[in-house]
Amino acid sequence: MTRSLSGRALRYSACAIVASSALALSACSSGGGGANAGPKNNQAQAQQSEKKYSTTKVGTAADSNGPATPVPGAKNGGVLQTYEESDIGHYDPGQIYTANAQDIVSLFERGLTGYKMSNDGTKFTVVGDLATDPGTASNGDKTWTFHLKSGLKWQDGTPITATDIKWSFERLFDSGETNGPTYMQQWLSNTTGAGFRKFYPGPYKGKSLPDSVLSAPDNSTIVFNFKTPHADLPYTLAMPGYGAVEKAKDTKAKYDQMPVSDGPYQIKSHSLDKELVLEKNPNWDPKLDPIRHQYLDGYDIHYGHSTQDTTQRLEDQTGANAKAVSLGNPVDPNSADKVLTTPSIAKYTVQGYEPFNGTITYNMTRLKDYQVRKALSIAMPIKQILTAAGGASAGDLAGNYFSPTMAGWKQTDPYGKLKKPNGDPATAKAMLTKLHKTGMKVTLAYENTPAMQNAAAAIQTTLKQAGVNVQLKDIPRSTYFTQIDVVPNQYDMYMADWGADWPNGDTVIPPLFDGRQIATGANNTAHLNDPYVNKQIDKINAMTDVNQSQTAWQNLGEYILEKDLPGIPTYNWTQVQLYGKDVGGVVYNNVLAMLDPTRLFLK
Amino acid sequence: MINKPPADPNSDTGTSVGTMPDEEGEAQGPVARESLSPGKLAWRRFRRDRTGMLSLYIVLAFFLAALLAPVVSMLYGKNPYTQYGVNENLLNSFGYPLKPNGGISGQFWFGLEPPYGKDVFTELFYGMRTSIGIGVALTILIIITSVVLGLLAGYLGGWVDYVVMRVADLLMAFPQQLFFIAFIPVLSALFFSPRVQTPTWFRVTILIVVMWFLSWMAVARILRSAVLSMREREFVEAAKLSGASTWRIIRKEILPNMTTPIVVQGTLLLPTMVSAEAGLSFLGVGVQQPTPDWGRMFQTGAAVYQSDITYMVFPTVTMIVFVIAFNLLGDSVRDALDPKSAR
Amino acid sequence: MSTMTMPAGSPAATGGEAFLSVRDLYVRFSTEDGIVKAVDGLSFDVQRGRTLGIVGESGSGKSVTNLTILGMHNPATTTIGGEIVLDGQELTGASERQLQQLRGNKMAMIFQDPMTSLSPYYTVGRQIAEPFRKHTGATKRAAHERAVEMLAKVGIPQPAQRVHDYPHQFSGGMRQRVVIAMALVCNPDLIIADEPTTALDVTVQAQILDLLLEMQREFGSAIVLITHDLGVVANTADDLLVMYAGRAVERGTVEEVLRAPQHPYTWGLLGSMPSLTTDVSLPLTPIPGTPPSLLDPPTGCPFHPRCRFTEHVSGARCRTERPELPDGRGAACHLTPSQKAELYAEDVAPALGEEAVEAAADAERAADAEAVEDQVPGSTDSEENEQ
Amino acid sequence: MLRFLIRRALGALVVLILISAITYGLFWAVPRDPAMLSCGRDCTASALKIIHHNLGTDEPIYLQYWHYMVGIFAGRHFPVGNCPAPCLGYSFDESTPVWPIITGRLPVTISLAIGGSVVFLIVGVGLGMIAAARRGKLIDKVATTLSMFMYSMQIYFLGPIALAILVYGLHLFNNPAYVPFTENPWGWFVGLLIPWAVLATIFVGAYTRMTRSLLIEQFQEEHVKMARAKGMSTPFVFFRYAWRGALSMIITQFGMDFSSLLGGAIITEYTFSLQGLGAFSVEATDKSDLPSIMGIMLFGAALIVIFNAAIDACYAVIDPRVRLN
Repeated sequence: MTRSLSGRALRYSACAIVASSALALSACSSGGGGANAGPKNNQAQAQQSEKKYSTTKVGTAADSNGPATPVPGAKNGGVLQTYEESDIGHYDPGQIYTANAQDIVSLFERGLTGYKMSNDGTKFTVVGDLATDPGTASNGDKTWTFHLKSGLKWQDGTPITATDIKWSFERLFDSGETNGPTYMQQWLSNTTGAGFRKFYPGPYKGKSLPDSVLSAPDNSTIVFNFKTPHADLPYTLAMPGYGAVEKAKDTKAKYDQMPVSDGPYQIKSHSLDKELVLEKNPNWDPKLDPIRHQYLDGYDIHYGHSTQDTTQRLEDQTGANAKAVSLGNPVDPNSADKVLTTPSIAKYTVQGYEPFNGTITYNMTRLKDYQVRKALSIAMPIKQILTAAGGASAGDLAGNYFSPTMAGWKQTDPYGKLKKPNGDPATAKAMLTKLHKTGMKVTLAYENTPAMQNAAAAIQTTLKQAGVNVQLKDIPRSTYFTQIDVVPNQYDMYMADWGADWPNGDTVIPPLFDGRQIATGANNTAHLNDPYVNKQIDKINAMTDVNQSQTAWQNLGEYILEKDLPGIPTYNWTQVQLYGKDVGGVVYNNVLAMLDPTRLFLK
Repeated sequence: MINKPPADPNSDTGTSVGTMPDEEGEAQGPVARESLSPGKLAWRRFRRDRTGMLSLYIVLAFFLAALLAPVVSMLYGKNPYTQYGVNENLLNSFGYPLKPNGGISGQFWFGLEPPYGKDVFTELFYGMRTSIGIGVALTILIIITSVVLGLLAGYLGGWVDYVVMRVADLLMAFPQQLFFIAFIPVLSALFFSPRVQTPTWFRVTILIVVMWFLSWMAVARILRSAVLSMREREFVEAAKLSGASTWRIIRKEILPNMTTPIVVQGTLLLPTMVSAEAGLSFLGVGVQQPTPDWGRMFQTGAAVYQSDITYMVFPTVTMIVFVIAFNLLGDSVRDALDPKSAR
Repeated sequence: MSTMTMPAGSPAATGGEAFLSVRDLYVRFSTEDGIVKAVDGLSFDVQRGRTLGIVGESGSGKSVTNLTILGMHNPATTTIGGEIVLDGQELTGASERQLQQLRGNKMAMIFQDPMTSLSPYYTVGRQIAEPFRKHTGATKRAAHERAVEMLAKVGIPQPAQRVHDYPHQFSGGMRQRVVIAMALVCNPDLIIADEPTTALDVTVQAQILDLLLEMQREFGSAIVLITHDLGVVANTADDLLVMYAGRAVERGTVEEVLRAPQHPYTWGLLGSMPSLTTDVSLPLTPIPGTPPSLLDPPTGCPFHPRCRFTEHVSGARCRTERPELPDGRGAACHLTPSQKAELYAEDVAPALGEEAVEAAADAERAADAEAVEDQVPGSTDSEENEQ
Repeated sequence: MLRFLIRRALGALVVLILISAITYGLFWAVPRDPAMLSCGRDCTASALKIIHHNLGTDEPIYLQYWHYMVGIFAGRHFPVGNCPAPCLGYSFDESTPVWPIITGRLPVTISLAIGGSVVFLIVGVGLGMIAAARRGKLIDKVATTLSMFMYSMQIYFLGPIALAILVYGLHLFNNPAYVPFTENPWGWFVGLLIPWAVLATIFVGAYTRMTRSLLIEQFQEEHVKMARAKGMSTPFVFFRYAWRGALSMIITQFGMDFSSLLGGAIITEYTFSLQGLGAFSVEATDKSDLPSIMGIMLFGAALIVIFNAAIDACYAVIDPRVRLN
């Protein structure tokens, strides 16, 4: 509603609905922003091809041993002040899904697996976090076994047991747990949508999940039994939404505000929407944690700071501002120009991709004609949409549905959008004239923020030149996604974006384009239902070789874009962040799509 | 009379101490000659108030600018909708003008608006047109409401007065700004099919109606008490005794005598309403893109000022001048209409 | 106006030292509209124990005169000329501090509206005691007792209780009594009463006027009574000054002025005032026109635009030449005394009723006698020479 | 006096009940379903039903309103959590009752309101008094011009400009931030200095103008002239008589301004990232967190009503006409 909230608005809303913890295969490490920022947009292709790709691999038991690789030059002590946009609200692991929440809770909540990042931020390894290794699959990837490290303790000193872990998954079925990811619940119950809630009502009424689904045969062993193969379970479990909860201390709603820590820090005090104070967790053992450090004495996380405010603070670099960071706030898009072109400020920036890819999605129930969609796509001014979001600092123009963070990503551009990013209304008009569709009315729904208003107005202006009468429908930010998710709905196009939960196509193509998942509240907002696509999805899902499936997803994505065109890609999100000059160990974590909080120290 | 307040300090420069009355040689002043109507007298008094006249010219200039925005746009050869920056490659990759000072040039006198490079000069004219238009509409609505309710409550008294005043009390207890930001967006979304763009006129209507709903009470109270004091005055008593109808008394006796408070309240209300509308647009609940709006220029300005401070200058300076001019005008109008009023 | 150089008429010398003496007083203030000549060359005297009535329409400068005597004009915008001498002390140049010592002490003022001239926020006792404490240095207790005493004097029943009441708890007449108590608390030698009864009911008016006179007898004060109502002065005042457009136009004892008014303006005032003795069938005749602007008063006699008798004066003297108010009894008018008497008797008095006709006839005879003396050439020519 | 206060209190209660009913009714008329917001990604009709039940929004509107009103005094129990009295609703967005959110945010808003008011009262009223006392003099002209200029200021450009100059340009201050007074009084003071100054600037102009014209009006009052005619000294007349008369209007205006500030200075809090009620109300409307909006609205209205009653009580103290009638 207000200006500075809006800078971040798009991301927030998107995150709230979409998952955002993806594994980045490419990474921009710190510095140099000022130098490449300007021409980045024009040379998107060239730049990206120069980027170092790193393989993400599933690690070994040895990788899973602590302590974490030391950060060069790290010092101990001090309390770090961080300034964040708004309180993440939920601290119950089961409610964690947004990027900001994932980032912050990673300081005090751990799961069975996690991503271990190399010090330069270019290599990620899925390792056992609470578990001794990233899991052992059997029975054709249908049964997975994890063992807990020995000596793990909750912040109150009681040992972490397999019972706690089992409880952590059971409680996700409770009707109160509505904000977290639902992969595990669906896989364990072998249902789709919210069907898992009928399968099992949660443990609070005394019933547990049968051992045939999830069992804890002893204090340190946990076994998952699925009906279908799930080769990428280690990735899934690395989502902070699957963090562990101490059974004896689980007080439902109250736990959401005061969770029990198993990480290096614990909550000292929390005042809603204002401040979260973290202190060292004395019962955390660095030798049992391959991912996190405990350099700082604590964190003082201040909520309620707009991107404008944090940008101003961190540009300032004097006094207390030199010792502060914002874990989640990007540079205010309106100041990015100044930040990235002033060398003295640009020095203290880090940049990287986020797993999001924006599209203008067509409602195929209404826009049935491929040729019409093609004409609209050709006219679409994707550069102006990017400019509205903040220009070069907000992202790179996209040629297809995948973000460069995806495994097996290739740049393609079947509609020539990268060559004519301002749209080609003349060609579009010629096409529409041939179809006798000039003057057609098309409704565009957008989220009502200043940036989106700008973008929508730009689309309206450009498409008018193509002979299309665009009707703009602004929807309040808070209900945008619930409104465009309705089937059927009255809109012809919507601005949407999608971020993969992990860097494999199976968190992009099936949710967005599986024709059997057209339903209110589901994510196939284009209502694409192509039998070929549906068949391919099943085929690729059955693959057990992750490398093979990655290529297959990419190819299927290209097929959908070229043959079905359920939406025209706009841009891939990037993020620029500033930090105080006295803060060390600052690395942009592509998985969290924010600063990595677990390795920071004060110089 | 001896303690008549000194000339308004702001208008002292314009006070014609020791000069002779104006060219017609007619005398006027505290003791009026019968030949001059009160309105004419006030106008004469006003004409001698240089600050007042200057404010009047400025205010008229604003109205003229608002009215003639399309003419200005035609003469100047640009409009506030075209994305000149995008079309003519005048912006960097962040959407800021390449030229210094917000892209001010012989072609774009006030520069370009980030991020698409719309023309600020015409945007400002059209923006003022929107904001002033809404402000004028609100002011007229509020004045009409207040006059009607003030008359009803003040003249009829009794339960009518009681009801009107209690309703006013009730509405005054609503947190105004919160009410606006909570309801304007929601109401704007009503009544139109999701297929059709909500027309700007409807948004503006909703904005006006919601703001009007919680803004009329203060003026109505003032006018009511004016009516109350008038009701007891001799000429009204006399009219009553002579058997004049209520309507006639209101029309012939009371309304003409309420001109002063009405004009003064109206003059002071308008800038308040314009800045309130601008404030709501600033909060994002006012007029939407692509309709140019003064308040939304502040929203943009406050967002981009770190990189492009120039953009902020034009809406800010014009707003300051507008508010000051209107308030000075209001003061001068009151002085002219009611020379005994103190300030 | 170049009248500053003109000789000032001196007031009637009715014997005794004047307690208040105003000489050639000019009051001008600048407004946005120009300079207002509120008082223009005014002179009068008041003795201890006597009451001077000042009569005139609103805007004639009577209230301004009295505020000026108290020094309560705004110095920033007001220019004062001439002199005001109170008991030998020059007031026009006096400092605010000196004036503060005099106000409420040696000279006191009673305002028109008792409803507004008392502060609603303090008890009447406190408001009465304030000036007493200030001017006499009395203790709080003594001042309080004095307040009770004063309330009793002005006829407030149960003064010991009512002293604690607030003004809104009193009726209008009672409040004016409180105001009088407040004005008289320090036994002032001069009381200026500005329309003290205008805002009151007729029955109460008489009571208040009686009270004023009673107080005057007790304290021996001089009173300046400002009013637009000739009826009020008729019963109360000893001397009378008629003001028009910031100037005195007629002066004399009450008896003289009311029995044989000499100025057409005074005639107008009488004509516009009903009288108990008048035949009810006689119409009231208002003065035509409105009072002149003090920003730009008419040339010559300020009353000439409204005067019905200008054609009786030779030439355009009424328009060009300012008539002077002679010393003592007299009027500032170009009509000769015999013309005045004749016109009054024939033209004006009949409209005022029988009593007035008789009085007018007496006056005419007297004037005729005087007129013989006036035939002596040169006695009235000094003014003509100035032309 | 007591009867007056009781009558006033009852009137205030009626106003509050009406406001709550109107607000509740308006929210009910609004076609948006708050349940959708907490329904998450895979929302189904049955899930929606559960949430409706959890929030108590599956009942008819009059029952909901009744429960709401009862909850304020007796507390409520939702399936999602407990909401002890005074229960102004349960924010499903924040997973807490609304009342603790409001009380948690109140210290910020109160600090801002009190500090700002102190500044604008002292400066604004003081300047107005000086201007009135020295009417027509240079200082009056300066004060009047200054107040007119301040009067034209809007917080949305003044705030950013103040930050740009004082914080980032001259480095005179750190970023405004709220530190609890009880923790660090000096930090509290320094942290809020700029917001106070900016907030005060907006109000100073209005207060200077108002005070000046009220006092000059008072100088024309007969009873003030009378006090002069009694020979009372100029300061005595100024403070005891003129000022006393101007006071009630100033108190009225101040009461209105202060109660609306306590309801949240929306733009100021937002500009300076202060987490008070105003910022919360923006967040809540942004997220369509209806229980929270409803709660703040009612809280704000209650403040206004309470302050109006307090103003009336003040009248009774300063004005015997009110007290004794």
